[in-house]
Formats: sequence, structure tokens, C-alpha cells
Amino acid sequence: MQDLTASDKYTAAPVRLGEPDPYPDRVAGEFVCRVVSNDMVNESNRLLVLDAPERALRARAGQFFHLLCPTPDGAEVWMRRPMSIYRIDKPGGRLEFLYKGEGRGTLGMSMLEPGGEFNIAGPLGIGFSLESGWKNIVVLGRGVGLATLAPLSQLAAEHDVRITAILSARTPELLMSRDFFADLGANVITVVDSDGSSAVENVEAILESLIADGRADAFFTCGSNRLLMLMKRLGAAHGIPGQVAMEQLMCCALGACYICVRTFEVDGKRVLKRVCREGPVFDIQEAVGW
Amino acid sequence: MQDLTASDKYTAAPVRLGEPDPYPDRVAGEFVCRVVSNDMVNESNRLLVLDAPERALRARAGQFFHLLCPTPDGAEVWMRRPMSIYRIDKPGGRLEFLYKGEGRGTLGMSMLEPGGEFNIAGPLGIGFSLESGWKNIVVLGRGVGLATLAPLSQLAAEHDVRITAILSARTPELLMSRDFFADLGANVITVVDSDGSSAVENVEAILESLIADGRADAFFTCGSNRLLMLMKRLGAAHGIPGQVAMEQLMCCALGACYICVRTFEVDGKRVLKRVCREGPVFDIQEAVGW
Amino acid sequence: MVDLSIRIGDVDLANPVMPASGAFSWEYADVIDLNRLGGLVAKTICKEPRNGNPTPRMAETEAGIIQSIGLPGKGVYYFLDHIVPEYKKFTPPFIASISAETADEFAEMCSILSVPQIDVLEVNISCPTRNATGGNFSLHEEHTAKVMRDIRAATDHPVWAKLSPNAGDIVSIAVAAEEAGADALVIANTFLSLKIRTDNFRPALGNKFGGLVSPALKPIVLRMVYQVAKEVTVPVIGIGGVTKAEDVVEYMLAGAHGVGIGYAGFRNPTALTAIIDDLEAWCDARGIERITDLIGAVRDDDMETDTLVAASAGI
Amino acid sequence: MVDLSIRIGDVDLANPVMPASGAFSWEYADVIDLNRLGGLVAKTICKEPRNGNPTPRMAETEAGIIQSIGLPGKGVYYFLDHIVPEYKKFTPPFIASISAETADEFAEMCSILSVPQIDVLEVNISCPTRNATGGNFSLHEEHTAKVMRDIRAATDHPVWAKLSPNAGDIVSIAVAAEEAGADALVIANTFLSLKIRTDNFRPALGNKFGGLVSPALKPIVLRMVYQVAKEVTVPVIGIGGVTKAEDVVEYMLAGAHGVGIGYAGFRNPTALTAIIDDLEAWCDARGIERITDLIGAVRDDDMETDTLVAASAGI
Ligand SMILES: Cc1cc2nc3c(=O)[nH]c(=O)nc-3n(C[C@H](O)[C@H](O)[C@H](O)COP(=O)(O)OP(=O)(O)OC[C@H]3O[C@@H](n4cnc5c(N)ncnc54)[C@H](O)[C@@H]3O)c2cc1C
Ligand SMILES: Cc1cc2nc3c(=O)[nH]c(=O)nc-3n(C[C@H](O)[C@H](O)[C@H](O)COP(=O)(O)OP(=O)(O)OC[C@H]3O[C@@H](n4cnc5c(N)ncnc54)[C@H](O)[C@@H]3O)c2cc1C
Ligand SMILES: Cc1cc2nc3c(=O)[nH]c(=O)nc-3n(C[C@H](O)[C@H](O)[C@H](O)COP(=O)(O)O)c2cc1C
Ligand SMILES: Cc1cc2nc3c(=O)[nH]c(=O)nc-3n(C[C@H](O)[C@H](O)[C@H](O)COP(=O)(O)O)c2cc1C
Ligand code: FES
Ligand code: FES
Repeated sequence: MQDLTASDKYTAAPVRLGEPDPYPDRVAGEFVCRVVSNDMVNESNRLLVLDAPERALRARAGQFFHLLCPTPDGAEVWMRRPMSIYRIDKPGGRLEFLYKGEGRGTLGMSMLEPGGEFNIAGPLGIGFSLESGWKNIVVLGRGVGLATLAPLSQLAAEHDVRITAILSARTPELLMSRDFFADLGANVITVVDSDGSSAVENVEAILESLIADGRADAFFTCGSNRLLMLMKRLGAAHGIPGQVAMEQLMCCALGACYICVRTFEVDGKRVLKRVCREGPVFDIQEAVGW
Repeated sequence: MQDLTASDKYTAAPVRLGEPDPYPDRVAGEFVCRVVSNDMVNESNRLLVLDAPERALRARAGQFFHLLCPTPDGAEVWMRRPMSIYRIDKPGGRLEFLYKGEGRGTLGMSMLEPGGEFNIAGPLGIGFSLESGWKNIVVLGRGVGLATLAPLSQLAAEHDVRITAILSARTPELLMSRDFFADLGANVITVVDSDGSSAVENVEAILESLIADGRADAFFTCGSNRLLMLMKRLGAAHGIPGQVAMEQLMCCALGACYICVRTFEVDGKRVLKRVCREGPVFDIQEAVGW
Repeated sequence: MVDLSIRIGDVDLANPVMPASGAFSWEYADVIDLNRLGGLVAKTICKEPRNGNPTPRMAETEAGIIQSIGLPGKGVYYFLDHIVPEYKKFTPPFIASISAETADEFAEMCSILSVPQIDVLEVNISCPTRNATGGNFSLHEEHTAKVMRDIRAATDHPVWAKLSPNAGDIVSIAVAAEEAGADALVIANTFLSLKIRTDNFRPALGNKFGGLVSPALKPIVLRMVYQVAKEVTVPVIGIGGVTKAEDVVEYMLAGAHGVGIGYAGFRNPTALTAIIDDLEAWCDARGIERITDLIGAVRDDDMETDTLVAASAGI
Repeated sequence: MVDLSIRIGDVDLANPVMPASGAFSWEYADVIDLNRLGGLVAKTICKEPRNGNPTPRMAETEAGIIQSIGLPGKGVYYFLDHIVPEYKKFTPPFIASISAETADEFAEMCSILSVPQIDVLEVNISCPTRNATGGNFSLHEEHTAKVMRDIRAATDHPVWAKLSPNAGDIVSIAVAAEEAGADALVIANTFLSLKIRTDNFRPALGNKFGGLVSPALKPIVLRMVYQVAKEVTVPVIGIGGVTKAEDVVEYMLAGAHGVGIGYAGFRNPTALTAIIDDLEAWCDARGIERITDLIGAVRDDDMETDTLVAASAGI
């Protein structure tokens, strides 16, 4: 029944798994991947594992794909949905996405079944950068924001950078990826709303102590405006560089349409930048939040 | 994956199998049936068997249903498709349709799987009528036109009317329903293009001999303009009444939109009639063909 | 439970959901309870009998259908004698729809049809395949004003003017219709369209052009209803792409008093009554006591206009 | 193999498939080979830098999206210095698109942009969220004539006028643009629309109104292209709802020389080149030798006009 999805009646020339790639040198592409699995990882999030063509696997930490979601209700999903890469498994030829099924697009994604096809465009955008001088980084994520920070942490671990991962969630059950970060050798700190530990003051205290211990050469965050503002403030106060992954509604995801703009502060002036092209990762000090 | 069909995002209050019928007395309704089977009966035709709510089973021979076909390609099928009833099995609670998957709607139907749901509206239109004086009838059908004649023959058999069924097709393999008619006790005559037996002259000779034998109190036909014209001519010549089931594109199928009109000749004057409401069964002598 | 009743001029409707002319007939009683509808709207009739347009009268498009029926019918007297009685078997207000190619004929039809059995005269001055001087008067302000004045002079019955979405400036036309005496404005008829078959290079419809009908068009018609409702005082009825209760709500928020439904009733013959049920449930779930509270209730007066501020808000 | 090349005025295009302004940028080279396109059409620019409209700039509708971007950009000199060179890395003709709120500013921009690197000036006189005197000139015949005359006087470059589907009488406006010196007509921009959210009663777009984009609209725009192509001699480029090779064929049969594609390239970034491939295959399968043979080849001169005859034909 896979052909009931809306993906087939439009004209396109995506690269299909196993077929020759006509443009192996282009930085991005449209790909038809095969679903390996699409299971719930906790009560609200799902992990999609895809077998993906080679070019798609060149994705870097913080980049995203633009996903052509199946329709959950018979009506088409008229725009692709942007989604950060959660894990890139080059040797295994796999891409993973961690997501929450909440609206039509992500609920459509939830319906993908193993063996089915899934059309994705990417990799897109500017990802995280790790400067060679950084020996200790702090990643601070909340909700599916953690998904975006995962490949960065993978990259850091590969470069022997020590990671402190502060994971925030509503409840302990929703704390995802603890093992993922622990397996990378990260120092994992978890905070939750249910016991009050996720309060900004508490996270601030944690960050301050990391700074004091010399464990914070750079900050990385995603998924919470409050935590972004906290990192921005502490980063400015202590001269710690930082990067944040931002979100916005997207249409083309290639830089053409200017639908995905957000406000940033550059040299004291407020300007618009395209999240898809100039981001999604930005300098924390330029971010004005949302 | 049944919810990928286009049937769900629109508002409607169809009667579902097993649920109470809010309007048991209305002559037609919108029903959600369950697919029992949907198998090929020969190289080009398929038989759809449905478990249907009680009111739907009140259909009469020659009436039709208006079917909300699943989408074969992701785009919706924007209009229902009319389809004659092939068999009404009241005790078994089943309705059957015999059809050819050729366009988007019927190809969508071909995708229905056992256990799935299917939304049908009906029964609609004016069916065949059997006058009590008729003891011998001739049904002449071609292709899926036979589908329409099947329940009429069932009805005739129930009233002890003797049936001669002339079945026409391109090849012997495509001759459907021979057993269906034989089981009703019909005298079955088959003609095919591949050996030339379906030529109008040959069918004319068969009809003439039936008339001569007193086996033709009334004519019934469906599915071929040539054969309709033949029966009209012979009917007029011999004073034999006849009925024909006509086809036309339909939209509302209830008589409202005037999309399904065809030309008929009434008292020497050409007039338009709605196939859905004044038909689909018409007096052969009024038909001008297509 | 929410009070769904609305009042359009002097006409009371039990709820704001009506069929759209040409997409409905009393024959729908085969399937649904017509007494539940806000009003009963008959197919547009013409003074004299007409065959209508050549077949095919409909073709499917990428997302909808185009159709050109050509107003077939048996004329105004047949209507009075044979069709009106069919509708009078039901209780909702009965709205007759009429079309003509001249203002005189419109006026003449109005006086013929100003009978007590008919509650409202909907004047279809927007037949999409006609031109501005021959039936699609609502393409131009002056033609609209002229025909509406003549109609107004010919009848004391409530007159609802059905306008065309093909007009360039719907607001001026709506204002012209109101000033000339329309008691309500029905927005809109169908969008003039063309489909060419790529298999045989021929137009898909016998009449070549046809009106496009599709849920996809709702945002265009909604914009027109919104613009018009801001400028007129008479009630507006929104027609275009309603397939669910939220669409009724959206039209009412934009300023409509009620809606008409065509396509949805073709696709699902039970759609109209189901939408009324859903509308009631939608209001009840939100504690809305009177459906009329929704009319024009769009929150458009405190929108953020600074782009830089807007672009730092959450999604 | 079919010859796909077309000629629009003095401009030679390798094939009739172009992107639509605003829905494309040189950045698509990340995904497809831009040298395969018939032309490269840049996003509309304005003379001065602009932030554009408040977010959200897009919302999904029942069948498509509405969007209102508000022509953000860094102005005409930034365009010349930084954007034109990006496009000049590729071979197809380069079409710059410009917008202004006065005829004078349009003319000024045209003279600034009449440089050899730019092959065509597409004048977007149809920005849907502007009005007829302030940027959406193509809503009115006289405004269209005036702005086009001023533009024509300011440049010898080929000028393509992009028209609005919101105009009531597209033919008169097209004729006015042609008479004032347009070298080609681009039909059409987007349909002015509104979406109101039923959860918070607010307009879904920061700018309230937006342009509707949907494959569902193709039959409306096709009708406009057909009507205009019958009345003008300059080439017409059809834009609206093209998602497959058959849509290109349909527009050409209706009289278009070429098409522009927006939405399809959002949904499938490889759409444009895939459509060109399919178009070639479509023609080859039918033995069509020159794509130009399709222009205006609709078979509309021997249609059955007798309803009774038509209604006795096969389906
Ligand atoms: C660069 C980027 C990376 C992202 N990575 C992830 C990820 O790894 N996992 C994940 O679950 N989500 C991620 N998102 C968010 C994801 O794109 C949205 O959740 C998704 O688009 C919502 O689509 P929907 O149809 O399910 O919801 P809709 O019905 O469209 O909306 C449901 C809710 O989601 C919000 N929303 C809609 N579109 C977006 C969007 N583009 N960005 C953020 N919020 C949106 C809406 O405002 C609304 O509150 C990312 C977004 C961006 C821009
Ligand atoms: C009262 C009635 C009873 C019918 N009974 C049967 C039946 O029992 N079995 C069966 O297989 N078919 C039957 N048909 C024909 C059936 O409705 C069409 O085959 C079907 O609508 C085609 O839809 P599609 O989407 O598959 O084809 P499309 O893609 O719409 O068209 C494919 C071909 O079918 C023709 N066609 C389209 N609609 C109709 C139509 N309404 N009637 C006739 N031809 C059409 C088209 O002109 C074209 O040649 C009946 C039609 C009517 C009006
Ligand atoms: C088959 C058909 C016939 C129509 N006939 C008429 C008509 O006779 N008079 C009229 O005013 N509108 C007519 N219309 C237009 C509808 O009344 C309505 O304006 C249009 O269908 C848009 O509403 P919808 O989107 O709910 O279908 C017709 C529409 C269709 C689809
Ligand atoms: C996001 C977006 C931005 C657009 N920006 C412009 C623009 O700057 N200038 C312009 O002339 N048209 C603009 N358009 C209109 C398109 O060029 C085109 O006319 C329209 O999208 C219809 O074509 P389609 O159906 O193929 O999308 C824009 C359309 C979209 C969707
Ligand atoms: S989504 Fe189009 S520019 Fe970012
Ligand atoms: S299909 Fe509507 S009147 Fe027959």
C-alpha cells in the first residue's frame, strides 16, 4: 500500500537507494531512502532509521534534511518538513532522525513502515563547527532539541573533545539519549521539570560550576529559548563562544524563498537571516531567541 | 494503512456496518462497507465483494451505487464513480460489483484489500422492470455490461421467467459470468470477436430465431451501442419491448447537477434525460445510442 | 448547547449551513433529512426552457472538477408548478435561484417568482461562462448596479445577489449590489477555467470553459468574504470549498453570516448534515453560546507589523 | 529527438521550462544542474533594501500554501554586485525580476539593470499584496499601460510583464501591456488569499493576506493564458500549477511559449530537470519534432455545439 502516499504523482528525479547517482558531486540531493525501523523511543518520540544513498550520508553535524512526509489523512502534506540528523552511520549506510509526532507532517512520518520508501532532500544548511582549540564542550538540550546535538557530540568524541551533556526534559521518562551521550564518554547531567531541577537557576549553577572547573570551552544548545538565553548571558559574561541550532517554518530549505527568516543581532544591529541557509546553526551571541 | 485513502478528511455521516442506521426509511444512503474480497475473475475484470449495511441491500436490479474510490496515486479521486450492482445477496448481507480497472477510479478500487473499508452511496436510479406477462426474456450483454444484467436475470429466475443470455466478449477468456447465468437456468449463448461470432449479423440471426421460437417477450441490453441499436431495430420491427442500461459521467448521481444527461427520443422529439435519475435503465425505443 | 440560528435580513435560518445552488435538489432527501438544513437553495432557473451545454459537462482536474452545465431547465412556470411544491414538503426557508441575460428579464422573473412559497430570490448575476453584459453582470460595477436596481424595483421579496470570483474588484461590486438594494451577498460562484486534454488536444468540456470547484479555492473566496464584510452592512454568505465545520467557522470569523456548500455534498451526500452536527459539537466544546458570536470575530486588530519583532517570536 | 528550443522575442531558450521568480535561486545548484533549464529567473528585487513582511510568511491550506514574503532584499546595487555574478556562473539566459511602487521607480530600476549580464527584465507589476496604484499595476488597464510605457522608454532590454490573476479582465490588461511595449507576458502571479486559524481566530500569515499557490489553480491560469494568447502576438509564458510534463504541454496547447514553475520545485527540488526529461520523452513517444509545434495547437475549432448531438456521443 506504499503507493498511497502522496509522493508519486509529482515529477521528480530523486536518487534511489542502489541506483547510480547522476550528480555525485552536488552537495545536496533528493533521495528515496528505505525505512529500516520507525519505533517509539519513549512515550512521545520516535526514531526513524533509514537506509540512505551514499551522497546523503555526507551530512555533517547540525545539518538537516527536508522530508516529504506521507499523508496521515488523505489530504497531502503540502510542504516538506525540516528535521535535524540525529545519527549518521556511514559504514552502515544509515541516517537516523529523532522526532515527535505532533502535527500532520510528523504524524505522517509516524506511519512509515519498515521496508517502505521515504523521500528526503538534503543535507542542508550550515552545521556546528568545532574549533581545534576546544578541549571541553558543554551541550545543553531539551526535548527533541537533543536530536540536533547528538551528531555534534559524536563528532566531538571522535576528536577527543570532552563533553558535558546536560539533558533537560519534562519528566525522567522523557529523558532521551542518555545512553547515547554516555556511550560517547560524555559526562551526562539530567534535569527535569518534575523535580524542579530543570529550573533556569539550577541549570545556571551547573553551568557556572562547569565554567569554574574549566569544562566549558564552548557552549552548544538547541530546543529551549530559556536555556539559549541563559547560555548567551553566561557566554557573554565569561567570554565563552557558543552555537545554537534554530528552528523556523521552511519552504524551499535551499535559500530561495525567504520564508524561514529569524531575527539576529549582528554588530548591534537587528537583521534577518534565513535559518535554512545561514543556519540552522548560529552564533549564540547573535541569537535573540524566540 | 487503510487511513491513507482519501476518504477520511471530509466530513460525512455514512452508516457503518454494524452501527445503527439513523434513517432506515430513506431510499438511499452513504454506507461504509467492509471488503470481503476483490479478486480478478479474468485477465481484465475484477469482482468486489462487500459486507454491506442492511439499507444498502435493498438495491434492485439495474440500480447502481456511487463509489468513493481510493486514490491510486496520492492525488484524490475527486468524484465518485457509478457502478451497477452485479449481485445482491440479502441473506448473506453482501453486495458485489464486477468491474474493469482502467482509469484512476477503477484502478483505485483495484487496490481495495479484504478487511478494508469502502464508502458507497446508493442504491440509486431506476432499475429494470419485469412485467408479469413476460415469460421469456433475452438479455444481451457485452463486457462489464453483463454485470448490470446479472441481477435482472437473478430476479427473472426468481419469478420463473425463462432467460436466454447472449454473452459477447472479445475473446472466450473474457466471457464472464457464463456459470452465473447457467446456474440461474438460463439458456446461455456466447459470441466472441475472435471467431467472428459476435458480429451484428450473427447476433441478429440468433435474436431472430429466438423471436421465432417465442423466446423473446422482452429485450434487455447493456454495454454495446451496436447491440443496443440491433435490439432497438428488431424490437421495433417485432413489437418487442426492451430496456437498456445506459452510462454517462456522473457527479451527484441524485438528480441535482444535470451532468449525466443523454439524448433520448420521446414521441419523436429529442430530449435530454438524466442517466442517474431517469435511468440508468431506459426504454430501448427511446434510446438513440452513443 | 449552542444556538446555531442566524438571521439574514428578515429570514430566519435554523443554522448557517445551506446547499449551494446547482449542487443540490430536493432529491437529496433520498439520503438526508432536508429539514435540518439552514435553507433550501434550488438550482438556478431561467425564464424559458433550455437544454444547457453540450456534454461532457464535467471533468476532473488535478484537485477538483470543472463543470459547465449551461443552466438547463424547463423554465419559470414549470418551476412554479412542479419544482416549488417539491421543496415546500420541507420546512427550511426556500431560496429560488434565477438567471437571465438581460436586466429586464431578471426583473420580469423576479416579479413572476414573488410568491409566498418562495422566501428568497437569489439572483445569479455571476454565471461564469457568460459575459458582463449577458448574465455575468457581477464582473462590472455598473452592470451590477443596473441589474440590481431593476431587480429591486420588481420585487419586495428578499433578494440575495450571487457574485463572481472572477471580478477584479469584488469590494466595489459588492458595494454596488448593496447600494442597489441587495438584502444579502452570496460570495462566490465558480472560477472560470479551462482544461485541455493532452491525449487528443481538445478542451475537456463540451462548452470549452467551465467553473472550477475545489476545496483548494477556499482561501481566495475567504479573502473576498473578509474584504467585502468589512465594507458592507448587509449579511454575506460564503461559498467555496467548505468541507468541514472548521470551514464554516473560518468563513464566519471572516465576516460571513452563513455558508453554502456544493462540492462536499457531491463527494459525500451526507456532508451537509454531518457538518451541522460537527459545527454544533465544535461550538459546544468551546463554550460558544451563539454561533452569531463568531461573525467577524477574526482577531486582526492587534497584529504584529514589525518584521524584526515578528521574526523573533516562536513558531 | 524532439527539438525543445523556443525563442521568446530575441531570446533563445534551450527548452520551455523555467523556474518562477521567488521560488528559485542559484542555490538550487546544490541539487540540480541549472544549465539544463530554459532560463534562470531571479527573485524579484526592489530598488532599496527591504526586510519584507512579518513572519509567519507561509501557511499550509487544504490544497496548497499561502505565502507573503514581502519582497525582502538588499536592493538593486547589491543585486548587481553580488547576485548577478552567482547566476552568471551558469549558461541559460538570465532573467532579472523587479518590482517598484511607482512607474518612475520601475523605469529607474530598468535603466540601472540594463546591463549585458542581464538578458531579460521581468517586471513584476502584479505583487498580490499590493494595490493597483502601488505595485500591483496589473489590476488595471490604465495603470498597466502607464507603467509599461515608462518602462519601455527606459530600456532596450527585452521586457516581460508579469500579470496578476486577480485582475478581472486579464485580456484587456494583457493587450495594454503588449501595446505599451512588453516583449512577452508572464501569466500569472499568485491569487490573493486569506487563511484564518480556527484555534486562535488569527490570520495565519504575519501579513494577513498572502498569495495562494496550488496545483489546483492550473485550470484558472490556463484559461487566462488561452484567452490572452488568442488576442496578443507577443509570446506568453504560463505560470501556475505546473508539476508534470503534461502540464507544460497543456499550457503550450493553450498558446504559451513556455512555462514557469514554482511550487513543484519546493516539493521536489529535482522537479524542474525531471519535467524537462519527461517532456522530451513525451514528445519523442509521439513523434513530435519541434516543441514549438504544440504552441496554440489546441483543437478548439470544430467543437460540437449542439447539446443534443453531444449528449448522444460516447463518453
Ligand atoms: C532545522 C530544523 C531541525 C529540526 N529538527 C527536528 C528534529 O530533529 N526532531 C523534531 O521532532 N523536530 C525537528 N524540527 C521541528 C520540525 O520541523 C517540526 O516539528 C515539524 O515541521 C512540524 O511539522 P508537523 O506537520 O508535524 O506540525 P504542524 O502541524 O505543521 O505544526 C505543529 C507544531 O509544530 C510547529 N512547527 C511547524 N513547523 C515547524 C518547523 N519547521 N520548525 C519548528 N516547529 C515547527 C508548529 O508551529 C506547531 O506548533 C526541526 C526544525 C528545523 C527548522
Ligand atoms: C450507471 C452506471 C453503471 C456502471 N456499471 C459499471 C459496472 O458494473 N462495471 C464497470 O466496470 N463499469 C461500470 N460503469 C462504468 C464506470 O462508471 C466507469 O468505468 C468508471 O467511472 C471509470 O472511472 P475511472 O476513473 O476508472 O476511469 P476514468 O479515468 O474516469 O476514465 C476511463 C475511461 O472510462 C470512461 N468513463 C469514465 N466515467 C465513466 C462513466 N461514469 N460511465 C462510463 N464510462 C466512463 C472514460 O470516458 C474513459 O474512457 C457504469 C457506469 C454507469 C454510469
Ligand atoms: C455542478 C455544479 C453546478 C452549479 N450550478 C450552479 C447554478 O446553477 N447556479 C449557481 O448560482 N451556482 C452554481 N454552481 C456554483 C455553486 O453554487 C457554488 O458556488 C460552487 O460550487 C462553489 O462552492 P463549493 O466549493 O462548495 O462547491 C454550480 C456548481 C457546480 C459544481
Ligand atoms: C514563496 C514564493 C515566493 C514568490 N515570490 C515571487 C516574487 O518575488 N516575484 C514574483 O513575480 N512572483 C513570486 N512568486 C510567484 C511565483 O513566481 C509563481 O507565479 C507562483 O508561485 C505560481 O506558480 P506555481 O503554481 O508553479 O507555484 C512567489 C511564489 C512563492 C510560492
Ligand atoms: S526555507 Fe526558503 S529560504 Fe529558507
Ligand atoms: S449525476 Fe447529477 S444529475 Fe445525474
